[in-house]
Amino acid sequence: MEILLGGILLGGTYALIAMGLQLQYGVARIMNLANGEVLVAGSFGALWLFTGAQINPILAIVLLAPAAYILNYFIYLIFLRPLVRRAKSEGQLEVDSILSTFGISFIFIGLLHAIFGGEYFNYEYLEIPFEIFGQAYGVNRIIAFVGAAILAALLYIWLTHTRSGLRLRAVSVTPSSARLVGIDVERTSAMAFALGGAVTAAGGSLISMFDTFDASIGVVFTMKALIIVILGGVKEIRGTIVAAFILGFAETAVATLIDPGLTLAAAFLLFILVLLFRPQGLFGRQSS
Amino acid sequence: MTRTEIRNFLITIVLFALAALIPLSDSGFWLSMGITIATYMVLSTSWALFSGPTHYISLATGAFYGIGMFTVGVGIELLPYWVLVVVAAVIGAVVAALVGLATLRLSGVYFVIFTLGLAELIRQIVTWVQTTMGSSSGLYVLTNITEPIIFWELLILGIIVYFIGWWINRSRLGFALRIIGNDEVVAVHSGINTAAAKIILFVVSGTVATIVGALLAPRLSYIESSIAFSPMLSFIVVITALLGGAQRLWGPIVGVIPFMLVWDFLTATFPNQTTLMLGICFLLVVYAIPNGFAGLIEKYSHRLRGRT
Amino acid sequence: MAARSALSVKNATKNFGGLIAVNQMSFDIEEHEVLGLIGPNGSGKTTMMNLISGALRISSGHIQLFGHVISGQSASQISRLGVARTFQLVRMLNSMTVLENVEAGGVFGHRKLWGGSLQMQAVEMLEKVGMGDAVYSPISALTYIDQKRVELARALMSDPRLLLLDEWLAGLNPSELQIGIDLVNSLREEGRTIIVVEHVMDAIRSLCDRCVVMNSGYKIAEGTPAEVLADEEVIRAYLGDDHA
Amino acid sequence: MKTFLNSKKLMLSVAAAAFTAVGVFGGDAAAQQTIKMGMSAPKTGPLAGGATVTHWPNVKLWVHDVNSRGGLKLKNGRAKVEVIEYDDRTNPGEAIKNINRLATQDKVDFILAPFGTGFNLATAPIFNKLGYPQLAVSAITDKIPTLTKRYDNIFFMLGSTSTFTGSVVKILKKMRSDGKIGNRVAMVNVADAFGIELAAAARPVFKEAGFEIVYDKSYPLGAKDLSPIVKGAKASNPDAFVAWSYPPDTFALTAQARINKLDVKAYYTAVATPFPSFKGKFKDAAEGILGAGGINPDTPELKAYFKRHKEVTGKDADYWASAVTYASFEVLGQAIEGVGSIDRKAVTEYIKQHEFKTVIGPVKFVNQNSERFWTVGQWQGNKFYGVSSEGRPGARPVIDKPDWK
Repeated sequence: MEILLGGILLGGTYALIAMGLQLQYGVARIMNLANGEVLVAGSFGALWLFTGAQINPILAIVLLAPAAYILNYFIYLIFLRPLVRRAKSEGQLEVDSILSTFGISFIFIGLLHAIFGGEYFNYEYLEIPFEIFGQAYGVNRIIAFVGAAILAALLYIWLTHTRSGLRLRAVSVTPSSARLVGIDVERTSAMAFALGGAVTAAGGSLISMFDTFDASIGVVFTMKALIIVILGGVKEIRGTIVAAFILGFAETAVATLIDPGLTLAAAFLLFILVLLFRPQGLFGRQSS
Repeated sequence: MTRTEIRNFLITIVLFALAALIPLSDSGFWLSMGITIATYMVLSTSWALFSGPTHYISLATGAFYGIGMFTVGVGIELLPYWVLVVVAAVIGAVVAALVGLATLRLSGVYFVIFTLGLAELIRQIVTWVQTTMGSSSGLYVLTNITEPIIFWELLILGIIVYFIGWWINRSRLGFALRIIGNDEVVAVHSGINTAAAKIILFVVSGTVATIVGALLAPRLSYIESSIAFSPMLSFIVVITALLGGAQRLWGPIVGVIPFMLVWDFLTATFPNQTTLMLGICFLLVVYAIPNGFAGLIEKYSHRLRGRT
Repeated sequence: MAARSALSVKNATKNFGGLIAVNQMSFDIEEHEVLGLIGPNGSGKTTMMNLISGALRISSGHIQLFGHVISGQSASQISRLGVARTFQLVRMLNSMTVLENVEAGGVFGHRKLWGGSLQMQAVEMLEKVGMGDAVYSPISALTYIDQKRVELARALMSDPRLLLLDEWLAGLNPSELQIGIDLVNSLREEGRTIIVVEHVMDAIRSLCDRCVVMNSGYKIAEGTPAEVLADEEVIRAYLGDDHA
Repeated sequence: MKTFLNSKKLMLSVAAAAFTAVGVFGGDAAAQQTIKMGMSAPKTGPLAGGATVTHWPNVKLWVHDVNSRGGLKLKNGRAKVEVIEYDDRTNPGEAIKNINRLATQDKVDFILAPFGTGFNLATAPIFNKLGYPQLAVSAITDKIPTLTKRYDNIFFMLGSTSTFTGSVVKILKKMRSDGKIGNRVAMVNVADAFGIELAAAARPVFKEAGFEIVYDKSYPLGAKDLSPIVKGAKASNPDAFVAWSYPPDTFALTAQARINKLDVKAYYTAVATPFPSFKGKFKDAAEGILGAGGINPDTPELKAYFKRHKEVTGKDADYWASAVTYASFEVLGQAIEGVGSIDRKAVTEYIKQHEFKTVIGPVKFVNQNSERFWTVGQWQGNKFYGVSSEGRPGARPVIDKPDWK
C-alpha cells in the first residue's frame, strides 16, 4: 500500500515532467534537450510569483502556461522550423534538433542564471502532512499529483474530442498522410511544440512546491522525461502517462523493498530492458 | 599509398610533432588547453569512427570514460598505473562488446537514448557498489604523472586512433561500414555481417574512451562519480564531432579545436555569462554551418581547385 | 532428373500478425532456369522474394538452396551462399560512386574480392550492363534505368548461383524496357538461375521458362508462360470474377 | 598545415582579447598599485548552488572590505585588490585550465582556492608547480597529511573527514550519556564521493562508540523522491538520524522527515544545513536540527561580518563555510601585508609561521592544517550555533530537537 501510494505520487510528478516532451517529441518530432530548462523556468516563475506577489503555484499556472506557450511557439518558429524545412530525413532532423536544442538549453541556463543567480531555491507551500492509510504524504505532493491528473485528463480529452486535437494525433502517427488530408503539418507541429512547453512549465510550477532547484538542474528533468517518453512509446500521451506511473512504482518499490541506492539504477535498467525487448516502447504499436 | 595519402600522412606527422612541443613551452595555460583539446580530439575521433559511417549517435562516451577513471581510482593502491590502464581498456572493451551485442536491434533514436540510459545505469551501479562495498576512503589517484606526460599520452593515443581510423577506412571493414551507413538492407544482402561490423567498431570506440578516462584520472586526483560519468562529456563529444564533420577522419579535430578555443574565449571574456554566450555561439554554428567545418573546408577547397 | 534443383520451396508461409502474406507456397527451380513469379498487386510476390533472400524470416515451411536449408539463416549468410538480388524500389548507396556501388556486391558475399581484382571485376560488370563510361560518376547523376543497371551489376558482382530480380523492369519506358529485356536475356544465355517478379507480360513471355502464379499468398498456377496465362483462375485473379 | 597556423594565430588573438577584456576591474588611476587576484569556481553546473552561497559573495565582500580601507599595505605603499573571476562550470578540467590561465596568461599575483574537495585536489599540482599558496576551504579529506607532504603550499581549514564524522558521533555520545537518546542510529548518505566517504568513515566510529546502526542506506545523487528512505529510517525506529547529504537532498530529506514525523531527538543533515535558505524554508521547524559546521555567530567580529555581508552582497552569509572562506582571504591578505610584497614564496612561508586574526577567531596552521574549526552546529532560535568544535571556544550546549510540528 505504501509502495502503491508512494508510486502514484512519484508517478504524478514524472507525468508532469514528461507529458510536455511527449507532445514535442511525439508530434513535432523535436527531441527537445531544453525541455528540462523550460520546466525549471516554470519553477522559477512560480517562485517569483509566490514570493513577489503571493500568487500560489496552482494559480500561477494560469499565467505561466500561456507565457510558456508563446515563448515556445516563437522558439519553434525561429529556431526549429528552419531545421524541419532543411532536413532531408528524420535522422538529419534528429541530429540537428539535438544540436540546436542543446544550444537553446544553454541559453536558458544562462538567462536563468543571469536573472536569479546560481544558488539553490525553494519555498514553502502546503508542506503539511496528510495521512492516507496511516502513512503521511505532503499535501503539496498530492496537489501536484492532482494537477498532473487534471492536466493529463484535459490533454486527453482535447486530443480525442476536438478537431485540433485530432490534427495533432494525425501528425503524430503519420505526418505524410496528415498532409494528404489537408492538415497543415507545420502549424500543427508548432502548436504541439508550444503546447508541450506550456504543459512542461505548468509541471515546473507544481513541482517547485516541493523541490529544491537551481538554474543548472534542468538536465536532470530532461533525462527523466526522455526516458519516460521513450518507455511510453513516443507517439501516444497515454503511453507516456502509464510509463510515468510504472517508473514511479518501480522506483518506490525498489527504494522500499531493496535499496534506495538502487532506485535510479532500477529505473534505467527497466528502461534499457524495455528498449531491448520492445524498442517501440511499452505501448507503441509495432511498425511493420 | 596514393600521393594524397602520403601527403596527408606527412601533414599529420608534422602536426602531431608540433603539438608534442607544446609542453616544452613554459605556458601552463596552453598545456592545459592542449590537454582539453587532445582529450576531445581523441574522444571525438574515436566516436566518429563508429558513428560517422553508421550514423548511430552514441551518448555512451561518458560511460566508458567513467569506467576508465573508476578502474584507475579503485585499483591505484593495488596495481601499477600502467597495468591499470590496460585493465581499464579490457573492461571497456568487454562492456562495449556486451552493449554492442545487446543494441543490435536498436536503430536511430532508440540507440541514442539507450546509450544515454546506459551511461547513467553504469554510473548508478558503480556508485552503489562503491557505497555498499564501502571503500574505506574516497578514490584518490595521487601519482607523479604530470600534465606534460598526460598530454603526450593523449597525443600518442591520438596517433593510434588516427592510424586505426586510416587502416579501417582502407580495409574491408571500413567499406562494409560505409555500405551499412548508406543502406543497411543493401549491406546485409551483399553478405555483410552488419552486427559484427558494428560491434567491432563500437568496441574500438568504447575502448579508446575508456583509455582516455584512465589516462586522465591522475589529473583529477580525486574521482567523483558525478564528474567521471558526466553526461555533458558525451554530449560535447557528439557536438564537436558533428561540428567538425563525422564523415571524415580529420573532421572531428577541425571541430574540436575551434570549439574549444571559442568556448575558452567565452569563458575568459564573459565569466558570468559563459553558458549564455556558449548557447548563442552554438546556435550560430548549427544554423550557419550545417555540414560541419569539414563540409565547409571541402566546399571551399573544391572551389579553389575549380578555379585553378 | 535432368538438371539439379537450384532452389526448393516447401510450404513456405509468412504471416504478419494476423495477415498471411504467403501461404503454403511450394515450388522448385532447376539450375539454369528462369522462373517468373507473377500475380496481381499484393499477392505476396515480393514477400516470397524476401523470404528467399532472408530479408524476412519464414514463419513456417522451409527453403533449400542446392540442398542446403537456407530458411532461418540471415540475409547475409544467404547472400554468402550465392543468392543475390535487386530491389523493387531501387536501392543505391548514395554517398558512393557508381564503381563503389558495384564493388559492394563483390567483397563480402559469395565472392570475396578486394583490391585490383575487385576493381577490374566491377568495371567489367559495369561494361556488361552498359554503364562502362559512368564508372566514377556520383549516383545523383544517374537516370532511373541507369540506377537499375548499377544495381544489377552489383548483384552480378558476387557471381550468384541464384539471382532474384524484383520488378527490375518496372518503370522503364518502352525503349529502356527493350534494353532491359535484352540484358536479362543475356544473363539467361549465360546459364544463370534467375527468379523474376514482373508485371510486364511481354517480358515474362520472352524471358521465362516457367511461371509460378500467386494470388492472396497462395500459388494458384504453375507452368510455361503460355499455359499459366491461359489458365482461367489466373485470368480471374488478374481481371476479377466477371471476366472468367 | 595551413589550418594549424591559422588556428595558432587565432589562439593568440583569443588570448590577447581575453587579456584585455578582463583586466579592467578595479583601479581607476593607472598609476595606482594593484594586486591581481584570480578565482575559479563554479558559477554553473551541479556545484554552482553551493559556491553561490559560500564562495562568490565572500570574494566580493573581501575585495570591498580591503579596498574600502585603501587596499593592502605593502612596503612601498598601499595596493588595491582586483579579482579576475572564471567559471569552472563544475568541471575539473576547466578548473585546471582556469588556474593555469590565471597564472600564465593573466599573470595574477595570487589565486584564491577553488570550491569543492575534488577541485582543490585536481588543481593542487598546478598551484604547487606555479608556486601559489592554496588556502583550501571547501575541501574535506582524510588525506591532509599526504597532501600537505606532497604540496608545501596547500593549507586546509575545514578539517578532515574523520574529525567531521567523529564529532557527530561525539555529540551523539554526549546526548546518550545525558540520557537523551538511546543507541539506535539511522544513517543515510548520498551516493557521491563526499557522502560515500563520510558514511564509510562514520560506520566504524559509530560501532566503536557502541551505537547500533539500525538503518544504513544510500540514495543516488539526483533522486527525486526521498520519502521511501525517510519512511525506511522511521520504520527502523531510531533514536538519532544522520544524513551525509548534499544541498538539494538536505532540503528534500528534511521536508520528508517533517511530513513523516520522523521524531528523533538528534536529527543531523550535512551540507547546506547552515544555509540561510534552510532556515528560510523550514522556519521554526528548523529548531534543533544539527548540521555540518557552525560558528559562533555572536562574537562581535562575526556579527559585524554578517551585517557587512548582507549590505555588500545583498545576501545572507551561511553559518559555516561563508565565514571560513572569508577568513581564508583575510589570512592571505594579512600574510601579504606581513611580507609587505607579493613574493609568493615568502607569503606561503609567512602563512606557515604566523597566527592570523580573522572573523572566525585566530587561525594558525600546524603542518599546513588549521586545527581549529567547527564541526557540528545546530539551529537554535534564528541562528545556527556551533555545538562542537576543535579548539574554538564558545560552543553552545546541544538542545534536544523538538518534535516536528
